Amino acid sequence: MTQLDYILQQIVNAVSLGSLYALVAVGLSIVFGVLKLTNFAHGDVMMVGAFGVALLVGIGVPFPVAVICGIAAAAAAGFLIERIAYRPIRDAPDVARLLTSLAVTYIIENVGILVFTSSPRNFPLPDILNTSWEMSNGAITFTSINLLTIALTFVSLLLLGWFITRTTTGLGMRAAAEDMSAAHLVGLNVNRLIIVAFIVASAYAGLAGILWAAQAGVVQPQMGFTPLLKAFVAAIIGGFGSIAGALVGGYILGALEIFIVAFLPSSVSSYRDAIVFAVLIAFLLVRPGGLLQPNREIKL
Amino acid sequence: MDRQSSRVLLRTVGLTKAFRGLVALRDHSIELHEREIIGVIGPNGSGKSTLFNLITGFSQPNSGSIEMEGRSIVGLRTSQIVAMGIARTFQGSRLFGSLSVAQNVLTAAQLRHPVGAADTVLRGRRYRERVAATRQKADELLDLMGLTDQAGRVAADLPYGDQRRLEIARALATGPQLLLLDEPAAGLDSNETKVLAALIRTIRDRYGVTVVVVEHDMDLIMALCERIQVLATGEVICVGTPEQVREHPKVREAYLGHA
Amino acid sequence: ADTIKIGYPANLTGIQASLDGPMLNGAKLAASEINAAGGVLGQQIELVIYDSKSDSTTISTVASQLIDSDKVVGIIGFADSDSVLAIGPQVQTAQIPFITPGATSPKLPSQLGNEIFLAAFGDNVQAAVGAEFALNKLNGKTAYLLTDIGTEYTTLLSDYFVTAYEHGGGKILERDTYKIGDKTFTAQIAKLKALSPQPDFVYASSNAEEIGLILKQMRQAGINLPVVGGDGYDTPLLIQVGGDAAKDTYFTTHAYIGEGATPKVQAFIDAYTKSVGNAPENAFAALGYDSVKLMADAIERAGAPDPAKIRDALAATSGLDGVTGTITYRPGISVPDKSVSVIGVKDGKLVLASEAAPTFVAEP
Amino acid sequence: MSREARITLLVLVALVAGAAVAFGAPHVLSDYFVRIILLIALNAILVLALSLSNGFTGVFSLGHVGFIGAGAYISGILSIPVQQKMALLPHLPGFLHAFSLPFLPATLVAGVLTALLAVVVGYPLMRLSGYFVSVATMGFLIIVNVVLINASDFTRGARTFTGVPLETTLPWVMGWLAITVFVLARLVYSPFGRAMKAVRDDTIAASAVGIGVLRTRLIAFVIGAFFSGVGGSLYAHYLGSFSPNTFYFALTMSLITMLVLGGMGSLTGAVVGVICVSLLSEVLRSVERGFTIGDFAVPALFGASQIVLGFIFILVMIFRPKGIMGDRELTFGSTQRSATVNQTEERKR
Amino acid sequence: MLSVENLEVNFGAVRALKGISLDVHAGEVVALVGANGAGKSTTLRTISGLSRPRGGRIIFDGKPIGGVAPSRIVSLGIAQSPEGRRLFGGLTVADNLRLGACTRTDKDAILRDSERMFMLFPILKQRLKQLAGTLSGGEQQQLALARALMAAPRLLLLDEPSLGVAPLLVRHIFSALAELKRQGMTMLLVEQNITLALDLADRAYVLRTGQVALSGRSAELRDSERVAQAYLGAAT
Ligand SMILES: Nc1ncnc2c1ncn2[C@@H]1O[C@H](COP(=O)(O)OP(=O)(O)OP(=O)(O)O)[C@@H](O)[C@H]1O
Ligand SMILES: Nc1ncnc2c1ncn2[C@@H]1O[C@H](COP(=O)(O)OP(=O)(O)OP(=O)(O)O)[C@@H](O)[C@H]1O
Ligand SMILES: [Mg+2]
Ligand SMILES: [Mg+2]
Repeated sequence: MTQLDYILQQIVNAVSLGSLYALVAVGLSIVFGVLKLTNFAHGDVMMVGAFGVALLVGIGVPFPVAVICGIAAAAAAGFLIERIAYRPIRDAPDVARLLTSLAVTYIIENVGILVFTSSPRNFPLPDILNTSWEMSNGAITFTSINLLTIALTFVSLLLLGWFITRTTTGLGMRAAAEDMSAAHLVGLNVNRLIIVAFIVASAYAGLAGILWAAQAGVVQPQMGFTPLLKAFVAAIIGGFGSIAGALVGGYILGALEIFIVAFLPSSVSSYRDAIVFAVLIAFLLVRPGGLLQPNREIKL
Repeated sequence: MDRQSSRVLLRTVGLTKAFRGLVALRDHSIELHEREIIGVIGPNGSGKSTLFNLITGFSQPNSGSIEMEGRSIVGLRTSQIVAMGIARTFQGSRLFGSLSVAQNVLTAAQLRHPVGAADTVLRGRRYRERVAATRQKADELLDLMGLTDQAGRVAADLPYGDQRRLEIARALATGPQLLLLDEPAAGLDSNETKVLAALIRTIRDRYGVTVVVVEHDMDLIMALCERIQVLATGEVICVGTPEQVREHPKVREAYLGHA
Repeated sequence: ADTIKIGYPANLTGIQASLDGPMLNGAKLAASEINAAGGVLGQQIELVIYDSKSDSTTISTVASQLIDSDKVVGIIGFADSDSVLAIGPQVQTAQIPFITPGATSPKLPSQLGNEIFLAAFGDNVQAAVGAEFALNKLNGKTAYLLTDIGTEYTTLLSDYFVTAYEHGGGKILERDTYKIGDKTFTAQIAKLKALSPQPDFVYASSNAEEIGLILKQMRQAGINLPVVGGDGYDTPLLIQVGGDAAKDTYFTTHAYIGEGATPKVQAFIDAYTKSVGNAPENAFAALGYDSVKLMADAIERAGAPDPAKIRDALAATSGLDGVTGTITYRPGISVPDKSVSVIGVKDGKLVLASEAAPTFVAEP
Repeated sequence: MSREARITLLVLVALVAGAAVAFGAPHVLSDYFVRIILLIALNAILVLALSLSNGFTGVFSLGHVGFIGAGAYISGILSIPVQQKMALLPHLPGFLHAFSLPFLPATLVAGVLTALLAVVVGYPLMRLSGYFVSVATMGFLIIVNVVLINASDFTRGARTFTGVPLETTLPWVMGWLAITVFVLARLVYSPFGRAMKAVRDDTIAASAVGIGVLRTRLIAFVIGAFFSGVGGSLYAHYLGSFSPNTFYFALTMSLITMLVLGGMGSLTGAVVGVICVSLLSEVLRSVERGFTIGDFAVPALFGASQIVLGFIFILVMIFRPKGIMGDRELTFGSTQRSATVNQTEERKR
Repeated sequence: MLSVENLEVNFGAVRALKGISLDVHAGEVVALVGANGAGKSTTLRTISGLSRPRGGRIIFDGKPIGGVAPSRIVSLGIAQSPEGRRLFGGLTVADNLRLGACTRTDKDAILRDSERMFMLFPILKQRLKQLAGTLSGGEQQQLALARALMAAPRLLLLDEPSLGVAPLLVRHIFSALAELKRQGMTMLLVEQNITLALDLADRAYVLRTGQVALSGRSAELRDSERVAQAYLGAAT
């Protein structure tokens, strides 16, 4: 194995991890973009998607069908959460909404534990997705699920990018995020926008949850927390609420995590998470509005 | 008033500010004398608010200098500049919305009567004296601005006119030598505007401050200002007395129109 | 009192739940078997159960509830040393005998006091067995060590392994770390793959959630070295998640719960399946079961539900035949001498690779 | 009665009541209830410390638990008896081996060192605003966790840190709580307090009246860190043993829940939040074990308490979006409006 | 076209509107004047559906619209250029204009209308890509007006369109409004500059502390001592 192979392998690893983070971060960013709400329940919606697939495949539903149902279940969960928990307090202070989303998390996770116990269960993956591919005489390897993750991330984010920047609904979402009452005033149907945003974000969460579980091999009621954390960080690096920012943030985070382990001695790389965050904080100090947000001068 | 003999309080020389290609202010120079009331007028987007932002340290000039009593203030933090005696109001008000009217003014008045952390916790005589001094200053200004009745209300709930007056009271409470007012009469009805003009003059007389007024209400400007500077697309097109400015052809063309 | 109360705090929610849950099921099974057979000292036993929520503060509150309000005569609980250390001081002060079914840090009794008993072997013992197995059976003279630095169990296990392995003449070529909750190990694996020469085997000190995944990603990267580890592997996830990748994997554990298990173990599997609805999730189920039997045995021998007597009886336990092996406490030592099973994976099934007591054990 | 006088009186009465509870409760109540009271008081210290920046200054920190952890470990290392230090922390630098501090000095040192840490951390971080400061402070929490795990010479790494003498008794905690309330009440209702609220409402306007935004935030952050460090030390001497994960996200979430539920702009609100959440979760924890009413037996449903708590939180937020106390202080007979958190629709831009 | 009957609005304990009645007929410009805090903006906000009336009725085209969702009201043909401008500060000028037309689907007409806006307010064309929040105060006011017009409303609600606008431009805007009026646009105008307002309007209502103090044709009200009295409340 040559030095170059080693570097290439680590780049492959970084891209596939980054894709996963990006996918989660984008969903989080959509909701934040419209509601200025850090939706802690996003991780749990991921869990719903992944659990749905695991259960359906368990009773014999073909994998692709199960995936579609899982995504649909996640979208439905997002819809319900918005209607039941978030809508009544839409005008409440940010922290109240933050606490509500935390409460939703408590509820979903503990219901999950009551019903399914917290023991991890196997996430069944068809063999084609488990096969690994080789390059450079086996020096560089990657699996189908890696490839699929990368491809899906790209395709779905292109779609989303188009949706947000080119359609009136997308523009409306950004407008509602800027000023809810002004959005009412120009005739935007804000309720509908928010529901659409939640459904889209939750479908993303479902997909991300399934891919996450496919990588992890297991599902568990509390599985949503780690991805939520990573996505939160990725979204902030890029500038919260910006889709492109979430994408870039996801890849930066993935690359940092892989490269720190790959190129630093293990006595240093055991500080991985600390280094990641030190870099992140340094980022924020240089660009206090996030990576893609140019340092705009305030207008008074 | 003999301007030549009175001291220059603030001087800008060659001040230029561009926002990514758009030059908002170009080569601006002015001398502000003590106890003067100066108007700065000009079409929308001519750089008036930008000038205030530069003076108060909210943005940094690309070139040029700003001197307060001979000391350069470019690069200082806003809070330092305020401490040196420059206060401002904002176009469209920026009050501490959750604080009461009195607290808005107190927050500014405490600048001249600082108490340390240890004093705050122990609350000795010095603390009580300074707090009392702060309160006295605030009460005086609330009274001057006719806000005493509203003192307990939350600032965000005030009618617009009262908000504008509160903002002036708050700026004054920092004990400035130079007061910059950005469109203080915007949204006021004609009666209130007249009251405001009288107030501004009272402020100058009582506290000896220099006042710069940016305003589109020509009646106010003409009635109030001793000197007026006119900007258009970031450049100074003329400076003079109200009469000189009113008749200046460039001003009529760019700003007043030929009515 | 008409029942003998035994305290049972368990982390039924929170991060420890996947271990404490099955353990509680095993414990309840044992209690109902004992009661069906007439109880202890002619009285029924009652497990007083609280959810301590994987939280040290709640554990200390629960402890005072058990000791003060419920007046239990003994307490059983926890699969992790953190929780045992959290409850220990109170148990010790109140002089209530305490058995931990699942915590395997051999230092616990010396850290906390004479009321604390382990039902499982110490990590030093299983690490030593693992090291000797690798040296002798796998002929592994050089090793790569991967450690989860996020939990006490895995860090401690690694330390004991290194001591025993190097004592036996092995050489650690390289070490790397990850943190519990990680899902991607590709960076570490690529690093391992780039090692030259390659080690003879990998010792991965891991918890249940990660090991299947580590194996899978390792095999996918083309690394086919044998992998050795501890009882953290002992859940169905190893094979479910690892699949084919779990081949050539060996781990030390409490009992062999699989096809061709001893009749005693098989009987437990059947009873558990009948009462819970699924096969035992992991060896902690069996440890929970054994711990209740251990406590009941001690109460019986103490002759009265009196904590001090129970403690003494517990310390004198000898040859108690449990599902997870025979429990005997040597005088003054509250960690049992139990034999360690080494389990290997063959054709997607668990098989007993060896059963041994180590020749050299690191100091706790 | 003037507000000042009312607040002073409130503090005095609270002190007397606190002292009565502190010294009386252990004689009257069982160990279990004493522990509940102790934990409420301890968490009140932590939530109050948090409220200074999160509630009054508008810097929503997710990192205070990092200070609590730092305080716990610092005071733990300082106060383990010398004989045990050798066994538990063999690699500790020599000078630390030589001595061990009693509870009070160890707690003070923990508070001071934590405050110093906050100066270093806060100086860059307090420049950030909004979500960015939240995620940056969360980063600090994660860094603390990683350092605690890796600096095993000092902290035993992920292994449980143990051997800390159990010295945290109710009088100690009540005493510290009194000091915390006293200092915070004086800070919050003072010119400095006004500056904090001004910074929270509008940083631009605040600097325009001469308030140093960075300085104000930093002071609030550091004082909060001091009391967090003290609280951490109390925690350490309460639990006796703990690990890096004791001071991580779970504790962060629970403190934030208490703060928001009680009301972010109110000191008494913070305390009310702690009391409500603590009592509620204790009651629910007992209920979820199952009970029988007559012939009707409700089986044990472990985890149900969290679910019910979740629903209660949502309901509180729907009906009292600013928390139970909102921005009012509980004073005699009347509630005193101290400062509204600005949330009229008009100002939401 | 629009008829407001006995409208009451409260903010907590503050009674902002205490029973206001007014009519706007098709093709007419009606001015709403009054001292600060009289309730002018609140009236407009309530018509647009942003504040809920506590009592009274709002009837547009014969149908009651009190309590109807604001987006519905825009679709029905009522657009507002609000107090404080309420632009989408983080979006560009172009996006703000696009959003103004978000209830419309007639692409060609939208395009034509935006050309018209650029004629009316040339600065907007130069600043299409600039973020609305960084425009100067007066530029923002122009954008707010243009955004409201982009909805092609049948009834235009204007809250102090001259606020912060330079004199020359004020005249420009008011002549533009006069042009719109000639084309048949119906307007309800809130304005502090009474002279300008009465010049443009056919009729006017003077509000004082949440009530109609005076109303009549502009010509009658102009130079009337009664207006000043109504303002100051000297009559009571
Ligand atoms: N932060 C900024 N970014 C980009 N452009 C800006 C920024 N601030 C101001 N500008 C531009 O600079 C020019 C001058 O703005 P300024 O606010 O100084 O005008 P003004 O004279 O105060 O106008 P008005 O009377 O309308 O308030 C305007 O064209 C404005 O769009
Ligand atoms: N959101 C609110 N909360 C509380 N009071 C309010 C609110 N909005 C308006 N008010 C009060 O309602 C009254 C009417 O306000 P409104 O804004 O309608 O006046 P206006 O006639 O438009 O005045 P201006 O000329 O200053 O714009 C005022 O007393 C104001 O203080
Ligand atoms: Mg301006
Ligand atoms: Mg108005």
